[in-house]
Amino acid sequence: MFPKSFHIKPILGLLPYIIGIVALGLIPPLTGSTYLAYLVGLAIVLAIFAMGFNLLFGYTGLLSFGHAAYFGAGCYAFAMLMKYYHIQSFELLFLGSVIIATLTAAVIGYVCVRYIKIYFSLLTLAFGQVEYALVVKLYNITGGTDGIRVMMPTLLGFTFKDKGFFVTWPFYYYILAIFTICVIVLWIILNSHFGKILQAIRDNDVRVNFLGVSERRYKWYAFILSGVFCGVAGALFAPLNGHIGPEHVYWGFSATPLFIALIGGHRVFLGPIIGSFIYVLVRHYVTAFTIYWELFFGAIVILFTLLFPYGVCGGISLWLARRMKSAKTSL
Amino acid sequence: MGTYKHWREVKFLSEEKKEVSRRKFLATSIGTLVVGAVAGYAGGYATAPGKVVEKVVEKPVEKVVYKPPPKRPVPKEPIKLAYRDHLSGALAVRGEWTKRAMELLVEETNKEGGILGREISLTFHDEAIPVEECVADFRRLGLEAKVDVIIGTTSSGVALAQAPVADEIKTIYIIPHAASYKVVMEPHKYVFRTNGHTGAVPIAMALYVLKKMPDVKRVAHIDMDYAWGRDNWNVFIATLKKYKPDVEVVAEVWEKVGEVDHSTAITKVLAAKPDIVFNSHWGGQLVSLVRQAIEYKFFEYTTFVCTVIEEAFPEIGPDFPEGQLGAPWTFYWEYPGYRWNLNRWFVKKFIEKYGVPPNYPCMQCAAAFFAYKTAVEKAYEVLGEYPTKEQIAETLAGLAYAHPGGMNRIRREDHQALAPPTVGVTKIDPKWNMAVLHDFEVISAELVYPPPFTEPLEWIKTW
Amino acid sequence: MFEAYPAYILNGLLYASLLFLLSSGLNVVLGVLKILNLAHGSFYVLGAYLTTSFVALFVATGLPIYLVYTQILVAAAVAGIIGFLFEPTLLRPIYKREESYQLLLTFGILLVLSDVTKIVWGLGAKVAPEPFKLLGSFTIGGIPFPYYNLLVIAVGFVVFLMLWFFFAKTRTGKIIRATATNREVTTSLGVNVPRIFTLVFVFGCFLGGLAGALAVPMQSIFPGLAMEMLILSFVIVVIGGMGSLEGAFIGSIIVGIARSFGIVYFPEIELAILFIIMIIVLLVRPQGLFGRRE
Amino acid sequence: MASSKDEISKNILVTRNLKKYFGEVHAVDGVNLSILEGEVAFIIGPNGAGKTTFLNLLCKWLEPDEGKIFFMGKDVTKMPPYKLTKMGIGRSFQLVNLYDTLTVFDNIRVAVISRLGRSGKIFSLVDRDKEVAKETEEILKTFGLSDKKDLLASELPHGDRKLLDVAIPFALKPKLLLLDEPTSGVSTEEKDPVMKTIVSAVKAAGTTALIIEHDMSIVFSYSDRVIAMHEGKILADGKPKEVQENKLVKTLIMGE
Repeated sequence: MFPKSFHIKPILGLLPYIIGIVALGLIPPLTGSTYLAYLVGLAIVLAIFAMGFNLLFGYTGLLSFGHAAYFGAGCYAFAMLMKYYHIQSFELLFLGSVIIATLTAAVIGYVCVRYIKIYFSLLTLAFGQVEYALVVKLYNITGGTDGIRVMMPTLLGFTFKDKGFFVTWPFYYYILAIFTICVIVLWIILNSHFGKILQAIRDNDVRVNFLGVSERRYKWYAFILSGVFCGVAGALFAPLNGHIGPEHVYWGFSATPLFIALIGGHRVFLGPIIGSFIYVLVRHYVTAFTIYWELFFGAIVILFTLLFPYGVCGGISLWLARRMKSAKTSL
Repeated sequence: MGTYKHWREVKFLSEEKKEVSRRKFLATSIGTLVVGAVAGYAGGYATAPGKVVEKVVEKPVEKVVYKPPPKRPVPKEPIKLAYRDHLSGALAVRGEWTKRAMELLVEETNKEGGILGREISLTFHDEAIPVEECVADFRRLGLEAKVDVIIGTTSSGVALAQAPVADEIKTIYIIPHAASYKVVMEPHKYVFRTNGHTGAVPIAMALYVLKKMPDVKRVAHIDMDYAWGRDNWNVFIATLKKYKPDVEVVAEVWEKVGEVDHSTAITKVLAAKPDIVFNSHWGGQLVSLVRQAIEYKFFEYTTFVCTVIEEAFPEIGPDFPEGQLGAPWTFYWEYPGYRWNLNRWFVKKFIEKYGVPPNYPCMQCAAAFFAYKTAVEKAYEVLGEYPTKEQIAETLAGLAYAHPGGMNRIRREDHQALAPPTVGVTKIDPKWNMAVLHDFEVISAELVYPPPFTEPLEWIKTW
Repeated sequence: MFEAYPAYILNGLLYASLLFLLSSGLNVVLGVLKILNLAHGSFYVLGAYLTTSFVALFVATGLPIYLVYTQILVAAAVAGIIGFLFEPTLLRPIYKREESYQLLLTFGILLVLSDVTKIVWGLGAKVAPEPFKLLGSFTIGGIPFPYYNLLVIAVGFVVFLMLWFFFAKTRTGKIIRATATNREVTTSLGVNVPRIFTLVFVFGCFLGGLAGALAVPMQSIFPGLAMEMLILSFVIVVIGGMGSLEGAFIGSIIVGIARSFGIVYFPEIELAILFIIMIIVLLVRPQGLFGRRE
Repeated sequence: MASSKDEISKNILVTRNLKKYFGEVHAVDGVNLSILEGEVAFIIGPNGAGKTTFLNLLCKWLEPDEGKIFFMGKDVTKMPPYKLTKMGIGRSFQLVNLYDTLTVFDNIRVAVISRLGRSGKIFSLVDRDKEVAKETEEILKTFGLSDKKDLLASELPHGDRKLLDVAIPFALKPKLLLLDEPTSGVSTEEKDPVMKTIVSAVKAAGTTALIIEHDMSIVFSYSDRVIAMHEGKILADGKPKEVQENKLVKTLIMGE
């Protein structure tokens, strides 16, 4: 009853990925527009976040409702380390944020992986909301609903004054570099022995125990890995956006990676990446022109779940597979 | 209409900062003659907008004969004004009102030739989207749509996020509503706030309570459990305790934003038998709190002290209990006894168009709108050519201007408008079939605004 | 201090009754259709908004004021009918699909409905005070307590009894429970399962609308409450046990009383108290108080 | 009959007074059984005799209420399923549930990865692992699934799905293989070839096997030993011939 899975052998090898990264790299020189650089940067950050989320959802079959908690942990770690410990170097802050986000994911994950299906989702939701309540309540540390302002960190020791320049050039390429590394690392993980076991867990988690693999421990490893990617996304997002607040921990924000994964195609490696770009661009121009953006977005979600359940990339892969007949293909 | 007491000392608009002792203010009943000065000065200075302004400005102010520079032509294309507010979600309650106010202001001003003959094109943008979308949209307005001025923002979190971006995109950003004192704790070249903040209005409220009920002892409070509610309460109780150390806090309730069931909160507060109950709720949450409190006969047992009381007037209508203390946060549409042209003009037009008097979010919009309009006109006078964004920003810093809600002086250091808060007591007005504030007082800005960049609680300690 | 205890307990029961009514709709749909309807909060909001319009219209007609309570049921019924628009068209095609698709589809409905209410009823807060004001209040332990609240507590209890009786004793109730346990077998017995599903979904929306209709006279309704109400119904359904009505009823009472005394003695806790209870239950008894282990 | 210490060490599997209740139903009611290395034993008995429950207890799908299980001389009663599998017990499922969205090749490969203890390797591309690929190809060949290796498990005909369901635990090279009705749902003429493939593979690898089967002709043609169960107890246990003649077995199971 479910669509054909996708043999991981990409159609044209690594070509589409290289073209994509190069194209993104050309945006600042060609357009020079701070605004577009900011938008693409945001899309990349959300792509990393969605890739981390999809490692659990699309590849291990675990639907988490509280993933904003780990993204938010990354953001707040970055902001608070900068504010209270006066660390300026991005690299140090980045490391600290990723570690703290991963620890949060590890602790919450350890408890949540004991449960299956809807219990797992609701437990992650509950933990996410407790973190949200903490962030709002400890308002003399976290600034509560006013949030915390994030200054410009130093990149590789260089300090910058003009935020416009910072976003368009140095930090843009920094994000692009980290994004490329994340894509490569995730691609290797998903095609590794561990990745194959995760996909087995997705299809039939109980039977995996009878292969000699502890289903619970491997789900936990997947949860921690997902936390790493969320931490990376959170750490990149804080300086890019310049300000973080409790809405980045609220469960409403946890729906974003689910949107992105399902629009892009959660059973395809490229799905969350393409989905994120579509999401950011569509969302952005819709909110600019109408106050009824929720109606527009609700309609898109209903359309995709009914007509394109495999998402954009899933649909394209299926179409290509049918036309190529022989090899099972995938983007 | 209630009696209106004259204030004895003219405090306002004197440039040098004379240290005013609060004790003297309380001992000699009502302090500064603010509204009177405002009315007198404003009346002469700027009546209806547009045509009258030119006449007044030409009259040379100083003794030295001042010959204005030759006027270069004003650019033709319209001034792009972007207004941003919560037009969806829980805060949309105000969106509806502020949208009306802005449409009216722009429409009327355009009828009279806009600003210096340039027509204003107004666009609306929703801020009830995740903050990073808000910030991205804010950038788009500045960089891509190249708007002249952005007025708006209700939530302090969003204002704090967008303030640094305004300097980045070099676009004037006037904040009419977001009221956290933190918004102006850091200097921003292009950011201005034209209404009172959480460090000032609760002090005014406390001073008014001390004056109205000198023997208050038992105090309770119900507040929203986020920065807004916390700041309001902490500043209010600190001021109260400064003057009456024996004041006792008998019951505390922190409600989550969006809470709809207040029955337990009301019961807890009533059980503690307080003299007054402080509250800083607003929007739908205030409406449901007052609605439930009425049925719990809350107002027969204690008195309500609410910093944003006017928000509930239209929805509750004639049921609103009389004799409750409150503030419309900073500006009120009706100054009994003293009405000046701008106030009369705006209220008349508003009632003509919508059949309802403008509530405080509308007055806050008007305060922001006239700040920009006056700054542009003044800069044009001085420069003789249409001012650039940077020049308008410099004019705005330190600008003293009149607007339908009163008189504002934007402080040069932190661009915070020293808008004197108004406080009063509720009374049902048969004309509007809803509650209004009467027995009115305007509390001088020097008494309530902390000096630039200082925490209000620290400032209160220094009294 | 103790003379206020009866008032706190009554307030606790009031909140419990609202919670039960709110979550019963979600519970019924979850129990039978195995769908977690994320749009359930929107039907609470719809019920409330419809009540404000109907009560205003009714008051204008000048009919004897005591009939205004009929408007609450009318509003809830209309909310149910609106539910009818969504089930056959959008939900039926995806019953066989993976669980995440059902969640996402109902999330889409939540977004659409939240804007529809904004277009129809505008952005301001709406109230329907007449039913609340009419009954006045009495004092208990020196603290006033409105009669209307007693009415809401009573309705909560009555609805629980009716639901329990319907599912335990009546024929259709048993058929619906059979469909819930095993769709294929019930279909083979000649039961028109799709029609049962539509009926159950509409009934769930009706219950959600009823909660909103009953609550709005005491409170007010403004945009953005759909998500808040959804989370509240989640908490109760989890504590009580998926699809278990007794669980939701007992769970609502526990949460209602706990919140009431929580506010009195630990004012800081109000924001997180629901989620802490939810986590404790999920850790100790994941299937909830009365649920069955899958 | 109390089994002595040496009996535990000699036999690959020993159960002592194993019990499992579902409410008042005594699915498994005190079973004492010893299985020798390399034996292919069949379990027969009417539906509800407790055969599947017994199997589920051995591989710890279900926790026993009473009694002990010894595997290769060690007490494994309290051991979680994945540890037990690592020690060498593999099992298939009566209701086939495979990794439906993975290819046939991957279904086997997952088992091989786990057997070689490489499931934890994160930074090594599994497609490049020659050893895993070779071993998977072997298993596919022994079970005659090589030509269908790129199909998805969900696309296989029922017979092949059954074979794949047995091939997966077999790929773990277990010491003891538990098979729950490997030929159920397979058409009668196909039943024999399927069982022949399974038993020959098991015999070739020298694996001990415990197979639940209803078709008596298959049972008596392939088994070294037959165990008859009835209402949670062992009715008869021995050579196929002996069990076939046993009066009790005849009346209660054969229904003659």
